[in-house]
Amino acid sequence: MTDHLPILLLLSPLFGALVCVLFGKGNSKNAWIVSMISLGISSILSVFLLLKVLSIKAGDIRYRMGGWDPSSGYEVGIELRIDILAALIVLAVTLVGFINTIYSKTRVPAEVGEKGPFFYALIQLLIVGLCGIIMTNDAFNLYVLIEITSLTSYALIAMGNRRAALSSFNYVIMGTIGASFYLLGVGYLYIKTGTLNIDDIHTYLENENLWTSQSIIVAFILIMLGVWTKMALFPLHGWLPNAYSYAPSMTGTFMAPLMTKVMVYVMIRVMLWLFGADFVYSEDSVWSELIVWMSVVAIVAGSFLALARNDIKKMLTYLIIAEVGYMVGGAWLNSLTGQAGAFYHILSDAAMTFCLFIAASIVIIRTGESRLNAFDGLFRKMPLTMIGFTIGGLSMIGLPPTCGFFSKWYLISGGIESGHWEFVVALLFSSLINAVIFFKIFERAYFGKIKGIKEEVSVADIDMIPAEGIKSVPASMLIPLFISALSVLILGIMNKNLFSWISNALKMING
Amino acid sequence: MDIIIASFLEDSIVPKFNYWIYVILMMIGLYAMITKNNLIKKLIGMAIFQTAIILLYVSVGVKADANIPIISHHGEKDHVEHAQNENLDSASEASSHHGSKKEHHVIDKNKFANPLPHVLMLTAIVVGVSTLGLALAISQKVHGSFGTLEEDEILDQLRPGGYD
Amino acid sequence: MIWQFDIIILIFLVVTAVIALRVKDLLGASMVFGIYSFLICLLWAEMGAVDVAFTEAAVGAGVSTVIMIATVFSTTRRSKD
Amino acid sequence: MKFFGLLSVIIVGFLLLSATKDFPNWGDEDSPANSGPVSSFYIEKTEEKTKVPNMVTAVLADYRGYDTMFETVVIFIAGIGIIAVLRTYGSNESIPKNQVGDEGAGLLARMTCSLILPFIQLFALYVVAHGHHSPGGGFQGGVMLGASYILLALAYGLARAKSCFSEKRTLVFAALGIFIYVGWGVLCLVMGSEFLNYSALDSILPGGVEMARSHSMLAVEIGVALTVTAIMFSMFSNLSTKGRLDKGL
Repeated sequence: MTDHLPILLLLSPLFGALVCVLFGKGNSKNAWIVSMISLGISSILSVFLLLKVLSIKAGDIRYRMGGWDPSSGYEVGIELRIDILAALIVLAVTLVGFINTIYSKTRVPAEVGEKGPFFYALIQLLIVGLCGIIMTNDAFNLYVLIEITSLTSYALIAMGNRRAALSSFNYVIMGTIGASFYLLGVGYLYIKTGTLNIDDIHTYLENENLWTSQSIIVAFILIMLGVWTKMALFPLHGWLPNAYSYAPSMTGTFMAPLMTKVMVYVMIRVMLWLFGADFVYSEDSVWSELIVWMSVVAIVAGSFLALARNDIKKMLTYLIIAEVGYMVGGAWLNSLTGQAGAFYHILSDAAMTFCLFIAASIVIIRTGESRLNAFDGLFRKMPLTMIGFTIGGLSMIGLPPTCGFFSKWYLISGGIESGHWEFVVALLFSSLINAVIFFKIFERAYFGKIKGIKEEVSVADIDMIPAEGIKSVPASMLIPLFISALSVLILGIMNKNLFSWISNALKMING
Repeated sequence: MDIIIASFLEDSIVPKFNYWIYVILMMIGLYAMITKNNLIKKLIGMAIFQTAIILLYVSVGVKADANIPIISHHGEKDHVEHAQNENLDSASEASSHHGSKKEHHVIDKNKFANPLPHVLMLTAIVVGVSTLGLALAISQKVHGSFGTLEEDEILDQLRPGGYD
Repeated sequence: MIWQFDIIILIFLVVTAVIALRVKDLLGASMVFGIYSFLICLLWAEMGAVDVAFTEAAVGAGVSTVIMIATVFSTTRRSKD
Repeated sequence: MKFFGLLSVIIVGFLLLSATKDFPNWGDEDSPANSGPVSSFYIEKTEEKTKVPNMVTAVLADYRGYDTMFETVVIFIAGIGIIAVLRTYGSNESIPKNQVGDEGAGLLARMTCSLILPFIQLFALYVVAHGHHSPGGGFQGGVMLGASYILLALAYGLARAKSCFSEKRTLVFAALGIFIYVGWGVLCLVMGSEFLNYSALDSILPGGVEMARSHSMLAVEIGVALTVTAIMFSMFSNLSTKGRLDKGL
């Protein structure tokens, strides 16, 4: 049965979603139990998958759907391919989904009411889509799965207030442009190679030596544009801040840590598996230089925009945009340390963004205030929440025991190795700005006075859920916060192991 | 002169004409998605954009003198034709055809259009209509809370209190 | 496969696409979009993609147009561009 | 914005056109896509391996069945997403009996509709069942079946159509369709081979490995058709009433 782990992992949330729709009956409680069970099973299976991948020396597990063997060397069916990198991200996705489900227990009845079962069904289908994206080895299947994640996230975001619906509409437009560019790129590759399997496309391009063909270069640009739109790299980031900050809180906490990171993983996969390191880092092309500079711009711009925001969630979303710049830059550094750092940063960024978003959501819900003055004096009133927030914030700044420090360390050493000093400077600069942002908040939280009433009511506030008052936070919110804070620390402590796994896997791909 | 124009048509426009039009349709759709003010118009642009991509894929699968990708099952005609062909070159290639006689007929891959792009585009059409339906639902929700489908009017409504 | 036919439909496609985006009445735009879908369905039948043509006729020209018109009826017909 | 949009569109257009030079001609038989091993395999081996003459159906439901499963899931997501976004559970859920006749079209439309509806539905079922031999299959048949209910709603009013196909029933059918599809794949798992490997079912289906594949494709297409029918109708009924499901167009 262990051969079928990858597909069982996907089927569990899929069946869970069907059960939620069929037997939910407007009752969020039943749907919550169902999704806890299905995502729990999925998380356990992904742990086993990781153990299995670590135990085999060959590098990756392949699983042929429908049992179709290749014909004259080319895959005719769809194939899954899981290596250590994929297994790690699958584990992160299912765990974040599971923990976020715990968090959503009290929030779903409060924010979406009778539509709770549909919410849980959509969340589980989103996890199916994300896990599928990570595991598939077929370029067109990847498109279908990208559309699954996009459609679920449009619906999940639009379940919020009226601003959420508007930002969801913008997300539909941008997301469709991104996915369509990806599809166009795959089409160009198909025209030139006649196959859709990622490994086969790479082999064909290698054999026919099509690297200088105009179509392949355009296909590469199109796929990159599509993936960048989906991950909100700086000039294409327009949809992200509003979508994530106006969405229902349990949607934001789920999507902010995962969506952009999975797309970064797709980018790394397209770079290294589909096109290959020789093409993307080739000496006579400008890709590497150009894109590292783009990521530098993204880091600096994201940090500045975050500094300028007064809204907690908006600020965090702009920090995500800066972090996307880190990962894209690291992946394009043309050094193994940089790639490994980018990959490590996917995991650590997922953990710390999750932690910060949960803490911020708790603060906003409890104080009814979405601006930074919500934090005034909170260390006295909500110490547990603030401890979680502090750990997340320290990791964002990059202080030693947390994972943020180690992933940044590898990124910086990758930058030094490959001589991209501008990237190193941008990283350090961004860390400085993060320190300014977070120490400003910590200062407010220590020394600020607690506000009595709000002085002005704006349009956005009318849409907000009324404050529930600063009182004891339910365990269903604190436990996820602590697990995520703990995972920030664990990922930091395990950095030696993680780094060696990641760099071994990357060495195998790079050949 | 007519001959020159005709030969120009046949040599450089006609062979790539589908690809030219696909690019034009894609540009129309993309332009509408980016610049149109009305939400429904944006969605029409999106649908045109998606059909342009489908046009690219389907054009890839066309073969000059191919049929639809369905093997005619009760095709007595095919069978007879095939038998005649076999008679014609039976002297030279009788042995090579021997193995395939057990089947109905030998399948010449140039006689059928490439089925793979068709399959992919069935999926893409379905994804397109799903996106369109969901986007229409979202635009109805926007209309329900703002009372208009024009983007600039919506932004005007948000400006006094919105801070971003 | 008949390139003359192909070219005629393609030119009509571009024309209908532009009209669908220029018409100020949203109901009219939806109808023209339905015509566009039918034309593209013809084009696919001509290119030998019968299954795609069938799906486009049912989904693109049928259901897409209907749900678009349903939206126009339950929101507004007016459009500024 | 207009200028920026135009600029980016022109840049993308030139990028795409620049690659067009490189393409094989339209209708070229020897282009990599048309003569490559993958497409040749589909054309030459499909009938031998699956006994299905329509290659598109075979590729859709068997070789790339995993894709099609997710395609059905996409439809399902669209359906429940529209309900999640738009549906309002208001008080005017049920309209009084005397108002039922008010909506819908006039007499002539109703008579025509009642005459052609049975044929549309029959043809839709034929399209689903005959997808192996002629153009068509689960999607096309499902959309037509859904469209027949949409026609019913247009002619006789949404209340009449809802009495045939209530909201609860649409959700059950939609979930059931995916359940059939995924369940069929799981059955293959249980029989000891890969997910969606229909050849594992030859011990419980008549006619050998090839016919097992062929029959399984039919089962899978029926699942697709159920989901598509239900979601198409649900999409229309929610969009035409702004999610109140009270009174149609």
